[in-house]
Amino acid sequence: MERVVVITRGPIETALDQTEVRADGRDGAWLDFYGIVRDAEPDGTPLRAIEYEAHEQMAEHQLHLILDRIANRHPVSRVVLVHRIGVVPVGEASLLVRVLSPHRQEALTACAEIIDELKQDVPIWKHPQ
Amino acid sequence: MERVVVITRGPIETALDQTEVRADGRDGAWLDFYGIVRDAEPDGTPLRAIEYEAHEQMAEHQLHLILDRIANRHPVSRVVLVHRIGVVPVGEASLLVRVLSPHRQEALTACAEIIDELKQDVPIWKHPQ
Amino acid sequence: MSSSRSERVEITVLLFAQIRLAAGVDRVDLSVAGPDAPTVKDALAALLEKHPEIEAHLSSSRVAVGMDYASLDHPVRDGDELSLIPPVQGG
Amino acid sequence: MSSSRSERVEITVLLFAQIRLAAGVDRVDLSVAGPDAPTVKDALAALLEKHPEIEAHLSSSRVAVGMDYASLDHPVRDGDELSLIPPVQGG
Repeated sequence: MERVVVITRGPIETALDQTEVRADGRDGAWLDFYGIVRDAEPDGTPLRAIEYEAHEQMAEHQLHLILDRIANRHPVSRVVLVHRIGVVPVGEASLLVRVLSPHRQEALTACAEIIDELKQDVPIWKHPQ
Repeated sequence: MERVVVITRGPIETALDQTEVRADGRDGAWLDFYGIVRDAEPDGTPLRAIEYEAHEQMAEHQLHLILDRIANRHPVSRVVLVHRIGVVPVGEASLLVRVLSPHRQEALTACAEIIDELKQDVPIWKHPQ
Repeated sequence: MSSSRSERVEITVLLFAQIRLAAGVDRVDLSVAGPDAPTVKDALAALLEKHPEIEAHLSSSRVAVGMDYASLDHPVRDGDELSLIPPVQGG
Repeated sequence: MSSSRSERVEITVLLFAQIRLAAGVDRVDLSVAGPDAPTVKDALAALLEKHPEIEAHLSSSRVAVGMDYASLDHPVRDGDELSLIPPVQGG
């Protein structure tokens, strides 16, 4: 499984522009999941932005551990994982998970599991603003 | 649930360029699934392209029925569904399913169900080339 | 026979994919009569009479009346457009 | 006491999020000794002695040694960098 893991302080799109990923002939599924900063907290408190704090080096390491496990569990060809940190304004993406695989089921399953495990293990914290 | 359904003979990207979809402040998840033409049939026979034949009017109607059911089952904000027909070369997308929703689980579930039901009910057929 | 509610309707059936290729045409105009008001089942019987070469495909196919899937006992009315839908393969 | 394998190690603990805010610092240098070779548990005890104000956060937090999560009985060695990880919220 090819992989790219990026933790960036700029927009996700800028990091993606520097990441050449192409489907090869066996990839029938290309999945992009963007996590976007919502305009309110679950309790309704309005938000302008979220500042993400990270243990950057450990976060990157933990993301790689997650992708090691994903590669063992699912026939996935390529994963791109970008987490933005610092201040992310409402409506902008804090997370991209891109999965390419031969068939759709493993892309959808791998994407869901990557996000679940990220929310469990990756040392990143939110400061609502 | 807002929705856009397009059946097109051109590239998916061209159809998307004409489709203004924006997350609103409650959307925390943006999911794009692309179905891509693979370079071989399941039995290994090499492919150059797939020609998709459709009952276009009925296909569009059936896609809307699928989205009616999705809207009843899942709190999803917006769906864009583009199916390309005619000759689609290997490596190009034949399908886009875009789902925006407050949380990731419903986007992933809705996307999987839309594709499952599409493959069950929408009158489109493949001619390998 | 004078008590029969038999009636005759003119319909069109659209053919797709392997059924279209087997029949060599993509639409068939039919005149259909049934013992009662004619149904999808009667339409298929009339279609098979004209195109017996598609018989092998029928068991795996569904029928739509207009743009909606319909059962065999669904009535067909004058001017209806039916579609014979072999297993679909979109995506 | 002469038979004790007690040793003393110098470590650093990184603090994040609510723990960092409660302590007012993002790193703490500690000298840790244990009854046996010192462990994560001993490091936390030494940290609490220096920063009792973070006690309320400890039960919900995990500890990493280097970049990997570690259990309370994981040994700490001279020069180790530990991180105190309150519940994470990425995504």
